[in-house]
Amino acid sequence: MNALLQIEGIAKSFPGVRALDGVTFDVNAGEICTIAGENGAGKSTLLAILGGSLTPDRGSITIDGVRREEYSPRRALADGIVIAQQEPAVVPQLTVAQNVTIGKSRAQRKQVPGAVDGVIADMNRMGFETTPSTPVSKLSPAERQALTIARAFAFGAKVIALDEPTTSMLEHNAAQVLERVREIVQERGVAVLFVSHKMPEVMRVSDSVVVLRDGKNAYRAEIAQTSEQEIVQKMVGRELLGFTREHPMKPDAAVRFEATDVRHPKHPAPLRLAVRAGEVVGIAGLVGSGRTELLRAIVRADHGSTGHIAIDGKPFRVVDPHTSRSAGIAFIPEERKRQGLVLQIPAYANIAMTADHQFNTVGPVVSKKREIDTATIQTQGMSLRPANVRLNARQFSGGNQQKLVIAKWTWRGASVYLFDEPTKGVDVGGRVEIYRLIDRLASEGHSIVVVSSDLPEVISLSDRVLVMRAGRFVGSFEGDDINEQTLVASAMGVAEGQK
Amino acid sequence: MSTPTRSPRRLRVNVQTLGIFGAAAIIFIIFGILSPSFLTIGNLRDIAVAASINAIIGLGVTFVIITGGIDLSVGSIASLVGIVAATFMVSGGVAPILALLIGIVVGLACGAANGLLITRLKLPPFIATLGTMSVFQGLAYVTTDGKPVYNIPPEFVLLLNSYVGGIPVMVIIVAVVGVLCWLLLRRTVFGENVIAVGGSEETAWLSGIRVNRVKVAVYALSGGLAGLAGLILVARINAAQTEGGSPYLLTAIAAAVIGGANLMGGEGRIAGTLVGALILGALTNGLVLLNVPSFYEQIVTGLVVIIAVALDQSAKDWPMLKRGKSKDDVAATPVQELAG
Amino acid sequence: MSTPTRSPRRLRVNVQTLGIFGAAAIIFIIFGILSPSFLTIGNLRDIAVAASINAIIGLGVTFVIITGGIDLSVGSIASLVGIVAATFMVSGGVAPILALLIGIVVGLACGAANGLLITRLKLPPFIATLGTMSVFQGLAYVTTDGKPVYNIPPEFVLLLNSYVGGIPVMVIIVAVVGVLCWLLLRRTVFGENVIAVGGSEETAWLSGIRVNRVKVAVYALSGGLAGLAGLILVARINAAQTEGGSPYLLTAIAAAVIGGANLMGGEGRIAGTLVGALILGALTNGLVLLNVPSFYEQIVTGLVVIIAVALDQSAKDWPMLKRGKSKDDVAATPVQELAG
Amino acid sequence: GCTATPDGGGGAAGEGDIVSLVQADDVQPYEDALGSLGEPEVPDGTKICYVTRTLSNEYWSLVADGVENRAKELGAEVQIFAVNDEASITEQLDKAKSALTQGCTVLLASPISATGLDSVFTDALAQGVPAIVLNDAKGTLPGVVYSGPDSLTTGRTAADYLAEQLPDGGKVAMVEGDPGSSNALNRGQGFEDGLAEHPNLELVAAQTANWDQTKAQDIATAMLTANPDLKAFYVQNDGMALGVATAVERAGKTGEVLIVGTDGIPQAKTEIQNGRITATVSQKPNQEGAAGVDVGLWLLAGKEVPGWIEVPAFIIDSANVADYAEGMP
Ligand SMILES: Nc1ncnc2c1ncn2[C@@H]1O[C@H](COP(=O)(O)OP(=O)(O)OP(=O)(O)O)[C@@H](O)[C@H]1O
Ligand SMILES: Nc1ncnc2c1ncn2[C@@H]1O[C@H](COP(=O)(O)OP(=O)(O)OP(=O)(O)O)[C@@H](O)[C@H]1O
Ligand SMILES: [Mg+2]
Ligand SMILES: [Mg+2]
Repeated sequence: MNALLQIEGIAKSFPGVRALDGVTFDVNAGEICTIAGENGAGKSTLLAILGGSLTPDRGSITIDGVRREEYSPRRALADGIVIAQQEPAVVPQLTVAQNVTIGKSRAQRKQVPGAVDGVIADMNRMGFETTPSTPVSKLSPAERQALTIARAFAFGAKVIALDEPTTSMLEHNAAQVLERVREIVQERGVAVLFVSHKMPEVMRVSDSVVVLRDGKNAYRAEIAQTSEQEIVQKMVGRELLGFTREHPMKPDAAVRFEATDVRHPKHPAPLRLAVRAGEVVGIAGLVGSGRTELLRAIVRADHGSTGHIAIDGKPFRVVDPHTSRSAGIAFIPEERKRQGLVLQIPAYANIAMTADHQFNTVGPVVSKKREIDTATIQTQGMSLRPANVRLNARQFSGGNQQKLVIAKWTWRGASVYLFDEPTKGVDVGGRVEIYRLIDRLASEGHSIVVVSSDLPEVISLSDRVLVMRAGRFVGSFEGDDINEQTLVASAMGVAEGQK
Repeated sequence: MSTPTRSPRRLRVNVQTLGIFGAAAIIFIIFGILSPSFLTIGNLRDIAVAASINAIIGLGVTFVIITGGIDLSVGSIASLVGIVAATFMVSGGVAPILALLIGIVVGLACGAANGLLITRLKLPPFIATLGTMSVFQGLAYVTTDGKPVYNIPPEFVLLLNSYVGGIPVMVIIVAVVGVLCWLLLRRTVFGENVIAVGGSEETAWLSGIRVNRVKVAVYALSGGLAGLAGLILVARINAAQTEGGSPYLLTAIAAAVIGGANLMGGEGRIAGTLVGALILGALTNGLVLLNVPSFYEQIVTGLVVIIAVALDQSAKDWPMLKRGKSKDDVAATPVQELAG
Repeated sequence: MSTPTRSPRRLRVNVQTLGIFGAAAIIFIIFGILSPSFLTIGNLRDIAVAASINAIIGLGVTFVIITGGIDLSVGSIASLVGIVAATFMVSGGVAPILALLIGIVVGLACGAANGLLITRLKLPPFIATLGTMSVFQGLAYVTTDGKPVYNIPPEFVLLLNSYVGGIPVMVIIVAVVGVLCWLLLRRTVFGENVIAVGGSEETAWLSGIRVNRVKVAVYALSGGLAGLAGLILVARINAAQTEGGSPYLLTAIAAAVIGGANLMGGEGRIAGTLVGALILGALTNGLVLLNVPSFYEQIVTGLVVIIAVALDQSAKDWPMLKRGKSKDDVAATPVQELAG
Repeated sequence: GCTATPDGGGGAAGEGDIVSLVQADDVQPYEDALGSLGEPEVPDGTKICYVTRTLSNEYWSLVADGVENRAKELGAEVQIFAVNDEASITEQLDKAKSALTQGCTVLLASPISATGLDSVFTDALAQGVPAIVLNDAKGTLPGVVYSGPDSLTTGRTAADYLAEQLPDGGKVAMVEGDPGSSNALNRGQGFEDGLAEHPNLELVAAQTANWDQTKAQDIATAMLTANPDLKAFYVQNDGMALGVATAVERAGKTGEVLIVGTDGIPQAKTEIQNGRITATVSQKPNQEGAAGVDVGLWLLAGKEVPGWIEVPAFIIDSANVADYAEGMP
């Protein structure tokens, strides 16, 4: 019998970029097929074509033996294809229920009366509690992702594509979510295309894997017949050497960055954070534990936050992100698209956004050339792809966009770097590069804070890990105490971490 | 994140609405104190009547604004519809009821034309409706060589400008239209789609919403209501003036925005728009009662509008909702920014 | 994945600009064919002069629009500044040069006031400037009790409304202001910040840009330029009219939007705005030369504006350039949203 | 057909005794009326209300002055109601309504739309409040007195004057006001009717400048470009005429190309003295206002009044401008 979904020779180019170049593979009903590939390999583009929001230059898509003629989201949905976007495609102004039924005709809603309850139930099974009347504007990124995943199955789709569905989730959440997805797949015999940069979960959930490289499918295998190393090797095209921390532990180094009495309107408890020169402090905690708020309060991103900042013992008057910038604090925010970049302007302009007068030539006139050169040099060190800072920020894939956000601060130089989820949506190769970057900054004697939901990441980077719960520090771990069990336990409050 | 105890959006809406309702209340009370005749039934009725045209146009514009668009042609549509309907009745001897229907259809058509320009030619709504604003106005002139149409049949006037049980018909019309608009926006799939398109056009489109149809529909609605307003105008002044509608353009949009419609899209409140129109009506009326010279009247009006909306904003201004409306709220509310 | 061949953005800007330039060219050619006297030096100069006020106001508005705001008070500011400066000269016997400076300062102050209302009171720009529009207009009335100011000193008129080497001073002013605006927008940190704020306020804010300052500055600029326009207006008609500026509100914004300014923020072109103003000027002039009856004039103007911008849009619409401008188009390319 | 509407019109017209005092088809110049009816006296509690258009329009503020001065002269209380936008008919209607509710005993008004205030007039008359229309929008409602010129004649007067000045004819152009406004329509109509009687005058261009001085200047400039042999401009108000004068001056044709304005505002007369404007069809705002006040008081005193107090428009040019040096008649 024919495969449920047949993708044949799909090609798609963007100005100056060939995103897809003859991708061909099949997916059977009841199969979870991972599409692996580096940032920019073309995964999202492929899914966009599958979902009808892009039309391929060449190639064809066949569902249930029927060849797709017209490419539009309506058509795709009618064919029973649902894409759970990499950027959760929800309308904040609408409620959870409305976001489930969005785009469905009254008739369709009648056919599946239990749709909303089903989604709520699934979200519960996935470990996220919410109500139909909750406005989506009130949901955390993780909850939004869960909603996008759960609703994808709500209206009896045949092919569901999940594009990096767990980037904002903690391991155990993600595990729970994907567990539920597996169940559903078995129950209903649908086909799932799965995109993720988290290799462990890829190995765990998928039945088979397709590796895209430079827009071509470079590898196809049953998970059972392959290994993580194998897949990664096919993705990056070379043996990937893992990351090992190089910056020296300096337990005796002087405290470089100290934030005291830090309060955020959402978590009024005062917090104190001190980081030594050359130290990497990881901050772990459940979603909503107030990690992002801590960082935002330090740089005074939100109205009503308070605190005192001292760097190398010298107090700084920090009242808004501007003064915090001048004090030498760099903040790399969690949601790069909305908070880190202006998508419709060139990469170099984004990078130069943190400038005061550094690029001025005569008087107030800035030199674009200098901006471009600086940006180019900075991003070369990070192997940005495509390596052209004149492209608009939106033309870069997730991982590379993250590099742009970091470059925004590195060219300028700061003494303190606050990273919020620095490798969200970044591929294995890219992660290692970013880890090295952070590691280098540390060995240069900067103070680093890394908020991350990715525990292995926290563990491999940090000299010290602080755990947050409900807006407070509930644990502090060093050396051998830094391991998944203790951190998770402390984060969930099962065992109190030793002070 | 723990389950929200009660729907915060509801709450927020209430706070917002309370904000502008509160402002309105304050304005009425102050005028009431300053001028004894202000809070009399008769005068309040006058205010309601005076506000009705802005209210009706404003309701249509509210839908447009929620989709993130703007409709600058409503004034011209009101003028054109008034002239056309009047000509049909006076020169064509068409029955009032029929003329009324024709008028509304013309309004819908004009609006639909706007919608098509915006969706098919992909014109920015500001430009499309700026263009049609002057096209429709021109058509109004051409219809009667710029001359007003007098001798409107009394039946027509009665139809829209009389009393039912002591309540002015046009106030009843506003009430009915208001309720219908609320139902349409908050209780139908179409309403959801309107908000979705305004909240995130891409999401709407990717979810299979026919973005173009939704847009065409809201502009048609806006045109139809502008047409209705144009007919009421005719009934009020016993004549159709070729430029009769033009003064309502800014005031009607103002009513919507004062009421909380967000020009960046995704937000708008039916009740708010009605209150916005009432505030404007009360201001004109009250300042006349207080015999404020017309020059100062403008200054006061401007200041009051600013203060009223400032109150509304501050009502929303408690920390969680800090970066209240404004662009990034649509992109994402602070709550989301703050989520760990 | 092959490395990009060349910068799409550069290209896009050019084509965009070409789009509206092309449209302008077509308009001029058509008029030139229809009316022999249209393309004469003298007439082109008249058009440039007629376009200058819209151009100057439009340039300021362009900055405001790029930040995602709007300024409805420019017309009133122009009126107020004209009245104030004229009163100073005529009643106060102040020297023209000084009056000119005073006028511009008043304009800057009015604009800054707008900026403060928007940043401090968090008012939507539409409301804030709608309010000040009527406040400033009221102030203009009050200053002279609604009466125009005549007998403007000839020196003042000469200052702004004479020729230098056969070129009208106000055209030179437009050119200079245009170049300065271009430098300000494209070649200074301030300009980069303006674009950043318009592109994503949140990003700008977190990057350490003083968003509020940028906004206040932008509205002050808009007010200052509106003031300058008001002074030129006085020089043009040898009088200050209390409502002299009001006709320019919509037309100036139109010039900016025709020129490619995106009311959703983040985009705007100095050259485009100037062309936009020229198109409007050419229309008024050309239609008079062809003696198109007033009624039809409106229709034609509307249609031409629509067509011109449609051409501009389509120029952007060939695949390479799909993504870019208006909210729709951003939406119109999911992958950019989906990427990473 | 007057019926109860939220905008008034409660009492059936004709019921009030005022209406019977008004001799609908009797037309008298103000002077005659004043002669025959004598100085009016002011009963206690008289409150004269004038609902005008925008006071920023010099002409209406002069009419308002006329009303105020006459009322003061006679010692009557007076209140002016102005709108903020020449086009907002309903704003005027709403203000007229509250004027009446505020107990005016005499209601003067310059309706933006000829019938726009009828409902209020009907109420006024029913309550025994005289209703008088000042200038331009002569209505049809029985019992409402009109004080002002026949607006068609203003345009006609201009045509005749130009015919005089240009014995061997030539091309003329007209600069119009807001396309929809009654003044623009009547003056334009009158002018064209007038030209019809002077075949040697050819109307080669007619364009609207929306009462705007700057736009008038740009339009006149273009008209001169299009018709180098243009002989004269008829401009529908003096504000625009000032703009046209500048345009003509810049074309270096001052004196060569005649300019006839309308209204007779002081600045226009100054320019007539300077020779930059040829003439203006002047109206008599002060007299219109004063006449309105008197008519109101006469009616209150139960005197019979003509339905139309004619305050004719007349030509001011270099010949007689000196007689009208100050303000307006
Ligand atoms: N890639 C995209 N992302 C988001 N929105 C888009 C995209 N492409 C187009 N749109 C929006 O959707 C509209 C086109 O989609 P839509 O389905 O409404 O077209 P349509 O099928 O012609 O609609 P209709 O069936 O009502 O005529 C465009 O006007 C644009 O606003
Ligand atoms: N809208 C766009 N315009 C131009 N180029 C684009 C656009 N969207 C994506 N690209 C390019 O197409 C290529 C594939 O992008 P895509 O988003 O599919 O990669 P991806 O595999 O999803 O990456 P990631 O793992 O970071 O999500 C990249 O080089 C990207 O720069
Ligand atoms: Mg977080
Ligand atoms: Mg992707």
